[in-house]
Amino acid sequence: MLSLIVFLPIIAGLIILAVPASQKQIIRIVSLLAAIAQGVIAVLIWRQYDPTMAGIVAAPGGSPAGSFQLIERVPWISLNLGSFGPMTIEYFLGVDGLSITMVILTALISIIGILSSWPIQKQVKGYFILFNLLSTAMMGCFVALDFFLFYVFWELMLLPMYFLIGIWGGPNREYAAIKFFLYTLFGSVFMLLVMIGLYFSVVDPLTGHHTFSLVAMASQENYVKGSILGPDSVMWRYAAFIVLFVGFAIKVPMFPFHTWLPDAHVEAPTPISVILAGVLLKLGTYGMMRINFPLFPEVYQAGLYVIGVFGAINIIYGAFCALAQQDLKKMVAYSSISHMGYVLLGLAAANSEGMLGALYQMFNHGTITAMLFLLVGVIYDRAHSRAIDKFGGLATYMPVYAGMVTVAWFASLGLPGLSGFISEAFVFVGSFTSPTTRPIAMVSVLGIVFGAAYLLWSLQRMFLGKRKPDALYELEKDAHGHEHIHFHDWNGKLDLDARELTMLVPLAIIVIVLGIYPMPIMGMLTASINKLVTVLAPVAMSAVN
Amino acid sequence: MEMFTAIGLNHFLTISAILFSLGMFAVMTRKNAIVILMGVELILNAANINFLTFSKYNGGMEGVMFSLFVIVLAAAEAAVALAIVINIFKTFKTVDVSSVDTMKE
Amino acid sequence: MNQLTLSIIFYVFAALTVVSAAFVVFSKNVIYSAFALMFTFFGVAALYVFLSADFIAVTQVVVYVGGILVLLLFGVMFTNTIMQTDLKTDVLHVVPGTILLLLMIAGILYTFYTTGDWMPGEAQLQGSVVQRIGFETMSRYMLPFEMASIVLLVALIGAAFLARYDKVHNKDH
Amino acid sequence: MMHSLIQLSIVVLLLPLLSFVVLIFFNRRLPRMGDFVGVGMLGTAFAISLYIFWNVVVQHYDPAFRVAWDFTWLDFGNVPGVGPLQVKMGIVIDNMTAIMLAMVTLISLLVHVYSTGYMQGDPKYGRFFAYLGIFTFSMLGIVLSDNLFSIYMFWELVGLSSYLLIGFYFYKDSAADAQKKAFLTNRVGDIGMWLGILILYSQFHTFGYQEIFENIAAGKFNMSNAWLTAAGILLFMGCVGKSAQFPLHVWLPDAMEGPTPVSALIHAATMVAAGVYFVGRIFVILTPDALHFIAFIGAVTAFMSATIAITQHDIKRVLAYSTVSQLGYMVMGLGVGAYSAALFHLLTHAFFKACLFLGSGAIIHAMHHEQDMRWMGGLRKQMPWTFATFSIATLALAGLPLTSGFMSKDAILAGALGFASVEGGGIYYIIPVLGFASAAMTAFYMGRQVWLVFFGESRTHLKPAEEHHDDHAHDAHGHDDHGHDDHGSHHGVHEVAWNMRLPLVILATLSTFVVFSPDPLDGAKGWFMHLVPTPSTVIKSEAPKEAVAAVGGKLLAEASTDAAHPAATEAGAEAHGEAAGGHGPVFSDPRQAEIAHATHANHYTAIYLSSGMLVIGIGLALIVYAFGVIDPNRTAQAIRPLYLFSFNKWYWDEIYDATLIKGSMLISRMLAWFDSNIVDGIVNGVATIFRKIAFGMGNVDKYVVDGAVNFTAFFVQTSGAVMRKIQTGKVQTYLVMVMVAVLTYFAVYFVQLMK
Repeated sequence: MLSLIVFLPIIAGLIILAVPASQKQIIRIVSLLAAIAQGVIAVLIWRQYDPTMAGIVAAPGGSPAGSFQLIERVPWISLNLGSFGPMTIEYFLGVDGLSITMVILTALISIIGILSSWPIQKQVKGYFILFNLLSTAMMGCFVALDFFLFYVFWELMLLPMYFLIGIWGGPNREYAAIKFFLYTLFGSVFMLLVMIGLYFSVVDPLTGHHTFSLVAMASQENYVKGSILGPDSVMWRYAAFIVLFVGFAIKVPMFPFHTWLPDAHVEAPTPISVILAGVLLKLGTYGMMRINFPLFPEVYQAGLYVIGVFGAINIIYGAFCALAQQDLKKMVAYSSISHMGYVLLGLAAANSEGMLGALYQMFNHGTITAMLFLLVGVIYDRAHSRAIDKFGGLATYMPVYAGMVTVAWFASLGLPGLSGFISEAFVFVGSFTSPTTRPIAMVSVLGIVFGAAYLLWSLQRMFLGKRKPDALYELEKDAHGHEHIHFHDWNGKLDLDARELTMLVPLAIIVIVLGIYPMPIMGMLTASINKLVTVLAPVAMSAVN
Repeated sequence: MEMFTAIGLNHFLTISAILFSLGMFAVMTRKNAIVILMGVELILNAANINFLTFSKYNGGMEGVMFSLFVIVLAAAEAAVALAIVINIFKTFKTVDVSSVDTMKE
Repeated sequence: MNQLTLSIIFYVFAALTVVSAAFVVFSKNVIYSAFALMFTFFGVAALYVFLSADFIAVTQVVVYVGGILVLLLFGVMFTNTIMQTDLKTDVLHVVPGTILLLLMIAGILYTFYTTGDWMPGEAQLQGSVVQRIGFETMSRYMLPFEMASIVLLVALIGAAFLARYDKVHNKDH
Repeated sequence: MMHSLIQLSIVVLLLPLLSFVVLIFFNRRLPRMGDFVGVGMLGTAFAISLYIFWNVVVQHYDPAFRVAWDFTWLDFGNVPGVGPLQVKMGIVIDNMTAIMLAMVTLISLLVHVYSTGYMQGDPKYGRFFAYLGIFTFSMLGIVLSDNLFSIYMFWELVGLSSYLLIGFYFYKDSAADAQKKAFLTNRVGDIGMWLGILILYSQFHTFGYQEIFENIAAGKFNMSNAWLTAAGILLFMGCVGKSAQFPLHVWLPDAMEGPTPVSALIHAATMVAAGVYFVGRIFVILTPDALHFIAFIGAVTAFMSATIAITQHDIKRVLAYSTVSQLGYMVMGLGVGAYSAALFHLLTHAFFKACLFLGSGAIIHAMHHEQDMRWMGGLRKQMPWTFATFSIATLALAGLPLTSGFMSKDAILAGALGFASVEGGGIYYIIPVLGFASAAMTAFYMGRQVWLVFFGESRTHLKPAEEHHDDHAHDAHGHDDHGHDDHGSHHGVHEVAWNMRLPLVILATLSTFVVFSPDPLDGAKGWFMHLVPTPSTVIKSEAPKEAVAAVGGKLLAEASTDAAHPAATEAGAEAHGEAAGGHGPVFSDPRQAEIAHATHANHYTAIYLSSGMLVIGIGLALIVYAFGVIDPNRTAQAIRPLYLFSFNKWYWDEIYDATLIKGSMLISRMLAWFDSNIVDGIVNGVATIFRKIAFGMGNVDKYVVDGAVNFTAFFVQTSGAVMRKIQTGKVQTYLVMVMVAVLTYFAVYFVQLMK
C-alpha cells in the first residue's frame, strides 16, 4: 500500500512519457488522476491507521512489526564487503504517528499543486513528469524507514525541484535554483557521511548484522560499544548530531541558512511555491524528529537551549523581515520562516505538549501556507505584480478573493478557531512548561504580535481603503454606475474562478475544522509523540549508559 | 651512436608514443569529425605498433593476434563512426563537433 | 643488409610515419589530411615488417589503405559539397592542445626510458609468422576470432542501418 | 447527563453562530438581506437566556449556585512525566454567568433591532448582522467558558469580530487604520494574558479554573510567589488590552470609526467589559501585589480618560473616553477588592452606556452624520424621546442618586476608601482620590455634553465649510457615500423611528435603581450584590505585617472574630446598616476580611463624598455652559498647555507612534537590510570571491554561482561552477579532462619515482 502511494506518481510520469507533448490536457488529467488516487490511498491509510501503535522505536524484542504499521521490508541491495561482512540496504517502508500526517499532507498538497499547475503552458510534458517525480520523492522520504532509502529519496527530491524552479520560474530563476540546489546539497553531503558512520555503529538485534534501519538506530542499545558513533564516542556523536542538524536545518530553514527560501519562493511558479512551503520545509523538521533527535538523544538534550534560541530567532527575525517586505510573496516566504520557528521551538521543549504542537504545526503550516501562496498566485496571475503597495481597496471589487485572503491571513496569524492557533498555542504551552526553554518562550510570544502586524498591515495596504493612485488595476463604471475592476491583460474571471475555489475551499474547510476539533489529526500523533518524548528523555539515556 | 644504429624496442615505442600523442591531439583539438576519426586511427595504429613490438621482443604470438583483432575492429569502428558522422551531418548540416553540443542541456 | 642500412631504412620509414602523421593532424585541409594519412599507414606497415609481422603489414595496407581510408575519403566527400572549396577545418585550443601533446609525449617517453627493463627476451620472433597466425587463429584464438567476425557483421549491419534509417527519418519530415 | 441549563446555554451559544453562518453566505439571497435571521436568532437566544436567568437568579437565589459540564477536547494520552493528560472544554453556569448571559443577549438583541433602522440602506447591511452574530457568539463564549484556554480562544475571536466591525467601512483609511490598531493593541494585551495562562498551566497541566483554584489553594504552586503575582498581572494584561486600560487604552477611541450600534454593543457594553469579567473570574488567585497593581492601573485609567473626555468635540469620542474611564473604575474596584461592586458596575454601566451610545447614534443619524458637538445644540425639542433617555443615562453615568450608576459607583468608591485605610493610607489614598476626582469630572463632561447637544440654539450654521477637512485628524465621519451634501442644513432633524427608539427606552428603564435594589442608596441590599459575593482568595496569605497590624489592629481583631463567629459578623454588619449582612461572605483571609469591613465602614463617607463631587461637576458644567459665567474658550486659552495636553489625549498616540511603531518599523527595515545584505551578502560575497578566484584559474565565467556559507561550501560551490563550465557537452572537452587527469597521474608517478 505504501509502495503504491509512493510510486503512483512515477507510474503517471511514465504514462505521460508515452503521451505526445502536444496532448497537454491528457497529461494534466493523468497527473491529476494519479494525485487523486494517491489522495484516496492516503485516506484509506488514515482510516486504517491504528492510533494506539506508537512507532519511533521497535516493539519489545527488536521487531518493528508491533510498533510500525503497513510495513514493507525486502532486501534491496546486498553486497559482500569481505572483512566488513555483508552490507544490506533494505527497501523498508512503514508509517507511525510522525509520518502519517505528513503522508496525508503530501497527498493533499500534491493534488492542490497539480490543480494549480493547470495554467502552465511551457513544456507541459516535462513539467508534469518532473512534478510527479518530485511527488514520489517527497512521499518516499516520509515513509522510508531505511536511512539509505531515505537518503535516496531525499536526494531525488533536489533534481526535479532544481529544474522546476530553474525552467519554469521567474526572471531570476537560475540564480534561485542554483542557490536552492547548492544549499540543500551542502546539507545532504554531510548526511551521507553520518549515515555511513551510523551503519558501522549499529547492529540490528534481529539479524546481528550492521544495518541502515532507522528503527534499529533509534534504540540506543543497538549501538556497538567502541564504534565510531557508539555510546562512548562522545565527540563524534556531537559532531554527527551537529552535522545532521545543520543538514536538516537548511531545509527548515533555520536562521543563518534561510536565505535560499525567499529567493526560491519569489522565483518559483505558484504550484512549486505551494509544494516547497507546504511539504518540503516539513522534511527538515520531520528529519529532526525521525532521525536527528532519536539517534543522538543525549546530544539533543544538551542542545535544547540552542535549538530553542534558533527557533525564537526564526520566529521574531522572520516576522520582522516580513514586516519590511514590499513583495507579497516574499512576505509570505518570510512568514514561513517565522512559522517554522514555532516548530523548532516546540521541538526544543522536549515534552509532549511542545512536540505535539510542533508536529501539528507542521501539518497546519502546510495547509495554511499552501493557501497563502495560492492566493498570492491569484493576484499575480491577474496583475503580473505582487507589490503590496500597488493595489489598495481590492476588497470592494473582489469580495470573494478578499474573504478567502482574510481567512488565510487570520489562520496564519493564529486566530483561534483556525488550525494554526492550536499548534502555536501548544508549542508555547510546551516550551513554557519546560524550564529550559521558558525564557525563550517568553520572548517568542512577541512573534504573535509581529505576526499579526505584518499580516494585517499587508491586508490593509492591499485590500482595504481606496484604490491607490498608482494601482495596477483600473476601475470602469458600468451603465448602472457600479464600479468594476479591470486588469490590463487578463481575460479570465476577475474574482476567484471555479478552479481556484476548488483548491482554496477544501483547504479553508480543513483549516477551520481542524481549528475547532483537532483530534482527527492530533489523535494519530499522541501515542508516537509520547513515545518519542520517552525515547528522548535523559532518563532513558542514562539507563542505557 | 649505438643508441641510434641498433634499432631496438625503444625506437618503436618512441614512434608509437609520438603517433599516439598526435592522434590524441587530433581528437582533442580538431573540430572536423572526420579528422577526429583519423586521429582515432592514428591512436589505434600506435597501439598496434606497441603490440607488435612487445610481441617481437618477447617471442610470443599474443601481440600479433591482438593487432590483427585491432585492425578488424578498427575497420568496424570506422564504418560505424562514418555512418554516425554522416547522420550528424544530415541532422546538423555540419560536421563541426563544437556546434554539436546538445548534451549540454 | 648490414645493420646500418637497416637502421637507415628504419629511420626513413619512421620519419615518413611521424611526419605524415603530423601533417594529418596539423593540416587544415581535410583532403590533405586524408592523403597524408595514407602515407602514415604505409609507414606503419613498413614498421610492422621490421617487427617481423609481414602478414599484419599486408593486412594493414589492405584494410587501412584499401578500406578505411577510402571510407574516410567518402566521408569527406559526403560531408563537404564539392563546390565548397573551403575544406579547411578550425582547430580548437591549439596552444593548450600542443602543450598537452608535448607533455604527453614527454610523459610516455619518460616512462618508457625510466621504467624500462625492456630487455629483449631470449626468444625473439624471427622470420615470417603467417603460418603461426593461421595456427593460432584456428586454435587458441578461435573464440575471439569468431566474435570479431560477429562484431564486424553487426557493425556492417549497424552502419547500413544508420545510413538507411536516416533516409527513412528524413522522409517522415 | 447534562444539566438542562447547560443544554440551553449551548443553544444560546450556538444560535448567534448559526446566524453568522447563514448570513455570511446567504445574506444576498434572503429578503431584507436577512436581518430578520439575525434579530430572530438573537430574540430566541435572549428568550432562552432569560429563562436561564429566571431559573438561576430568581428561582434558586443562591450565592453558591454553580452548574458545570465539560468534555474532553484534546486527549494527549499518557504523557511522560505527567500521566494521562486531557484538555477539556466546558461550560460553567453560576450567578454571574446567568446575569451576563441575559445582559449580553439583551443588549445584542436591542442593538440588532436598533441596527435595522440605523444601518438601513447600507450596501453591506446583511453582512453587518453576520458580524454582530459572530461577535455575540464569541462574547457568550467568554461568558460561558470554564477554562483559561477556551476563554483565550473566544477572547481572540471577540478581537476578530471587533476588527471586522470597526473596519466595517473599510474603504475609509481611518477605519482601516483603526481596526488594525485595535487588533494589534489587543494582541499585545493577549500575549500577556497568554503568558499568564502558561505560568499556571506549567504548574498544574490544566486550564480549568476550578482545578487551578483548587491546586493553588492546596499549595501546589511550586514556583515562587513572585511568579504567582506575575501570573496575576499578566492575566490582567488581557484585561488591559480588551478593557482599554492604561497604557493600552489608545485603540478604544479610534474604534469609534465603526458604526454606532457597534460602538454601543462592543465598545461600551459587552466586549470591553469582558476584561473586567475575566479579572473577576480569576480574582481569587490574584495576590495582594497583583491587586495593588490592578488598582493603580484602574485609578490612573479612570482619571486620565476623564481628563481627556472633557475637551473632546466628537460626541462619540467623549463617550468613548467616558467608557475607558468607567472601565477604569471597574478595574480599580477589582483591584481594591470590591469584587461584587466592580461587577455590579459592569452590569449597570452596560445598560446606561449602551443607552448613551445608541442615543448618540440616534442624534448622529438625525443630524445626517454630524458628530461634532460644537455644531449641534437645541435638539431637545426635535428629539424628545432621545433627550429623555439620554438624560437618564447621563445621570446614571454621572452617579446621581436614584440611578443604577450611583449604587455601583458608590460601592466601588467605598471599597477604594476601605482599601486605602486598610493598606495603611499614604500613597494608597491616591486611588480613592483619583476615583473621586474622576467622578467630578464625569459629571462635568456629561453635563457639558448634554448641554451642548440638547440645549441652547442650533449651531449647525456655525460650522465652517473647511472644518470638515481640518478636523480629519480627530473627527470620525459617518458614511462617505451619503450625508455630505446635507452638511450645514438641519431642517431634516427629527425624532428617529420606533425601532431605534424602543431600545433607548428599554435601556433607560434599566438604568434606574429599582431594577437592582430596593434601596436607592445602597446597592448591597439588591439581588446582585447578594448573588455575586466577593469570593475568598485562594492565596495563602503571609503572616500579617506588623505595620498593618498596628494601624488596623482593632479591625484585625474584629475580622478574626468574624471568621470565627459568623453571627458576630452579622451583628457587626448590621451595626453598619447593612440589612442583608447576614448573607455577607465570610473571609478566611484576614486582609480580605479587613477590607470588607472597612468598606462597610466607609459606605456613607463614600456617598457623601461622591454626591459632593457630583454637585461640583454638574454645577461647574451648568456655570460654564448653561449660565455662561465662565467662557470655556477663554479658559481653554488661559490654560492652553493643559488644554492641549487633554485635547491631544495626553499625546499617547504620538508617543506610541514615535517609539513602538517607528521603532518596530526601523528594526524591521534594519533586519531586512541585514538579511539581504549581510546574511545573504556573506553568502553571495563568498560566492563572488570564489568566482573571481575561478576567473583567475581561467575556466570559470559568469555562470559561477554562489551559495555556500563556509569553507566546505565554498569548495562545493567552486567545483560546482567549474563542473558547470566543463559540462560543455563536447566529447572533446571531456577527453581533455581525461588526459589532464592521466598526466597528473604521470606527474605524481614521476615524483614518486624521483624519491
